[in-house]
Amino acid sequence: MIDKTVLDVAAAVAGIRDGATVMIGGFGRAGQPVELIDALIAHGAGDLTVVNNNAGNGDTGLAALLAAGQVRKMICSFPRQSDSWVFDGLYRDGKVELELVPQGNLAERIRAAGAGIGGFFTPTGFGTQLAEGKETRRIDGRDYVLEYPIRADVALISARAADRWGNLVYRETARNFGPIMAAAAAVTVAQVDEIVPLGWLDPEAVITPGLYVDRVVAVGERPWLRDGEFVGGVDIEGRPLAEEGAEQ
Amino acid sequence: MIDKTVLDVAAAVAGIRDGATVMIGGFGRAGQPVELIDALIAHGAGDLTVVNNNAGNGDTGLAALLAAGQVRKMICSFPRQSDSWVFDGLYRDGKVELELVPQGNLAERIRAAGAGIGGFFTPTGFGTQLAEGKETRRIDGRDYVLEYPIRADVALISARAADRWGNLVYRETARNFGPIMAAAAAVTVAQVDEIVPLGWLDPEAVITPGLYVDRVVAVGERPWLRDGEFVGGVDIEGRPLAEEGAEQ
Amino acid sequence: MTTTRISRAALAARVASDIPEGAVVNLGIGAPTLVADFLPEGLEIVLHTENGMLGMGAAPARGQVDPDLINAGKQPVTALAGAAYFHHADSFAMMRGGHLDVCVLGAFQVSAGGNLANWSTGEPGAIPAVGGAMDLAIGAKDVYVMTDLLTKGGDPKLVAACSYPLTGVGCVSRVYTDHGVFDVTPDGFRVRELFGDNTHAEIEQLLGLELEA
Amino acid sequence: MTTTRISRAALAARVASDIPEGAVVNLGIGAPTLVADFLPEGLEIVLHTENGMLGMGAAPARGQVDPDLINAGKQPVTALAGAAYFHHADSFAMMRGGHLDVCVLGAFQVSAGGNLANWSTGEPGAIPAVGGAMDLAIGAKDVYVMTDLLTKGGDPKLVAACSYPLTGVGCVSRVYTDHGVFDVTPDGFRVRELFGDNTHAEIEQLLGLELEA
Repeated sequence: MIDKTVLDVAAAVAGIRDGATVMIGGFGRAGQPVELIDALIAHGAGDLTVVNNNAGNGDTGLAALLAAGQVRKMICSFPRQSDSWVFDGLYRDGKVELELVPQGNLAERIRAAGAGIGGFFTPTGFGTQLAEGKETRRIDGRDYVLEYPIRADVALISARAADRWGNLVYRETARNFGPIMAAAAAVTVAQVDEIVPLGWLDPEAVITPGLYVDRVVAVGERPWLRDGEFVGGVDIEGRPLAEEGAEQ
Repeated sequence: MIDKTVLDVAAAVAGIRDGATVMIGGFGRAGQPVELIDALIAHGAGDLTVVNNNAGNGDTGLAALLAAGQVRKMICSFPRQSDSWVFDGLYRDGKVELELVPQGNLAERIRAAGAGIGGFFTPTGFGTQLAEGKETRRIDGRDYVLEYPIRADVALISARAADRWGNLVYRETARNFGPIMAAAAAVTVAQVDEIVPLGWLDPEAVITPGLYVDRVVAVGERPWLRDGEFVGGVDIEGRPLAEEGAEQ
Repeated sequence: MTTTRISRAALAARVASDIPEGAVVNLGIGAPTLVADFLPEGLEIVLHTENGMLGMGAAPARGQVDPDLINAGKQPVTALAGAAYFHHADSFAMMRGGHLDVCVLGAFQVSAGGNLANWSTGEPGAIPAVGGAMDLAIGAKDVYVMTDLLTKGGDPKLVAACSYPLTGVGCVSRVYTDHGVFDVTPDGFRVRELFGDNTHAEIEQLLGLELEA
Repeated sequence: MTTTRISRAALAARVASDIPEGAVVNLGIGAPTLVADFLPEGLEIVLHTENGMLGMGAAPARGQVDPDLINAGKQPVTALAGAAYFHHADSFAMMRGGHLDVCVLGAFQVSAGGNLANWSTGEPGAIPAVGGAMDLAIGAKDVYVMTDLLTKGGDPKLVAACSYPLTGVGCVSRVYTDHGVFDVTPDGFRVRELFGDNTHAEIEQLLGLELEA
């Protein structure tokens, strides 16, 4: 029997080594595998290269991993945000490297890694600082930059549900980088709200087929859902709303 | 109001010009937009370049379009089949050109056209006749061939259902080339079993978002379905099974 | 010289009035997001957000905020009937492949050749962040810029050549400013519309640039 | 010289016995399709068909044939619990990206360097057709070839260098033949197993090739 289920997040992140390249799903907080990141902090692997769209928000999740000093380099498109103080401080102190990649090139380079493409010509970034030193070519009258795949040792992603084969379904815009990171890493670990029996996921609607997934771990339902249905009652960070009377 | 619905297949294929490049969905018979092809035959545009995985089966669909003498060139991966006699005859008589493309490169070149990629390095075909004369490159120890996008003036595809925005859902392996062809053509026409009210398609399970689709036409349910459920009772070509007693 | 300047909201309304029914539109982070509030009621316009959705709706009511459903600015949004979700590579393929009709972006500078600078002022020590700006810049049939004509310090934002780092080359089709609307043509900026009593000569003087009529 | 040859079915069973539980496997058109009939019952092995499905099941009963649900050979199949559908670009990305564990393919010739020729005999006038052969050849961690050792005319199919047009370069990891099983190594073919009383020397003589022990 194929069973990619692991019992807890510690088992899910076991074996991640110092110096590894780790893709972490999510766009801002949506789809960020916070429980897996917490487990990676507890696990302690350091000198990591982390691939994510951003560089952490507030003090939790990816920001906490950065604060723990485990990250040597970030590959991302948009590190600087109103709440990226952890990264900002480390960067200004020279304690973390940054490779800045336009968001669509980041996505396509990750996709290329999973799809066995050795390189591709993209129009994005042509003529800008972010393409300096890169090979360019004019094809059919349009200018392109040659970009290469970004691969990873491990991908940590978040999805709504899985089955024991590792098939995944996502929810709304929390899908974002999950499917392409799952395909681009040697080992892919998915945290999900729930693991359902094999055959419960609609094969027309499986977004990440199980062959891309190595381990799945159930971490419980998000606070804004009940039995898979949206019930709300939280703020954008997922924290329960204060009582109406207490609101400022 | 956005309404991409057209009333009949004649309206769906209106405007296709002599000399056009036409992508036609389907893998063998599965997902082949037979009603649209019939309309294209009636429409009469000739000197066409047709992109399809195959080159027609039996005497219907793409084979009938070939038989009608409307196709100047086929771009495909697998023209020769047990029931490809129409293409076979035309090819041997020098009446149709053939550009043979490995199936995965065909799919990726179509995908590249829709995705704004100017070219890509693929390992498939390296060192073979089908890569002769093409640029090659060794990247990270693996050999690749540079391939370019395949675009089309029109894509004719088949899906199970649509809404008036042109969102599409497919059925099983009839999905095949539909989603990538929809994105690679200037004008995309989809035939569907049914057009459902806006909002009925699950946004998590829409495979082709409506922005890729220009016209949708309902052609009625496939004979092996009833109200969207599989009921069977047909052979692989979709023809009703003979009575048990009549079987040879 | 006193010139007419319209408000940010009026400018958003002006941009919105040029977007036809059925258009697929991406509104950049910041001021362009305002355009959504002025899209004509009753017209169906499909909003794309590059983090993986078509058919984006308005902000949700308090209590209905869904952390899984956000826009590119990471603000909560809703989904309209007809919406679809997709992953990041598919989302940017839509842009890069030219399937969006209109992107509306902010700018530090736009050049007469249609170059856009909107991601970095090149300040030493600043933390660079580009996000989807470079993809958006080349990612629509029409790229509209929405900006003030001048910086707060009075420097022109429509320039002969950008001094800030570029976001994209030759990508801007039209610039909506607080003073007027300008098309980017092979011959440089062409005045499309001037607000209030603004004259061609006044705007040329403010910019230090010749403008096509 | 009389050598032991096992049947096509026995060979399919021999291949099947080397496929571990959990493997993701693509079985090529023709003889390799037979392997599915010999996969051990009770073991979960995930079959990929390049026309857009993982978790392919056996042929359906008469009356249950679904024209939308076919394999790469365009034969009717079924879907197992745990199946998933995807489009052609995604399907071939899986292969090219190295996500399949095993592909089993037929061959006209395999060279000692692991080159595969299985799509064209190069006959003048023949209609060429390649399908997914070149993608499959480079599309799995292990590419197994399943073939007779000799053609019907008695010519070796394991050769020093392919004379037929290549499908892929250096891609084959192992060859299962009716006479025995051979690994492709940096030093050429290595005998892994010989069926019946077949000897190393006999096979070398049949092939006119030196084989590693």
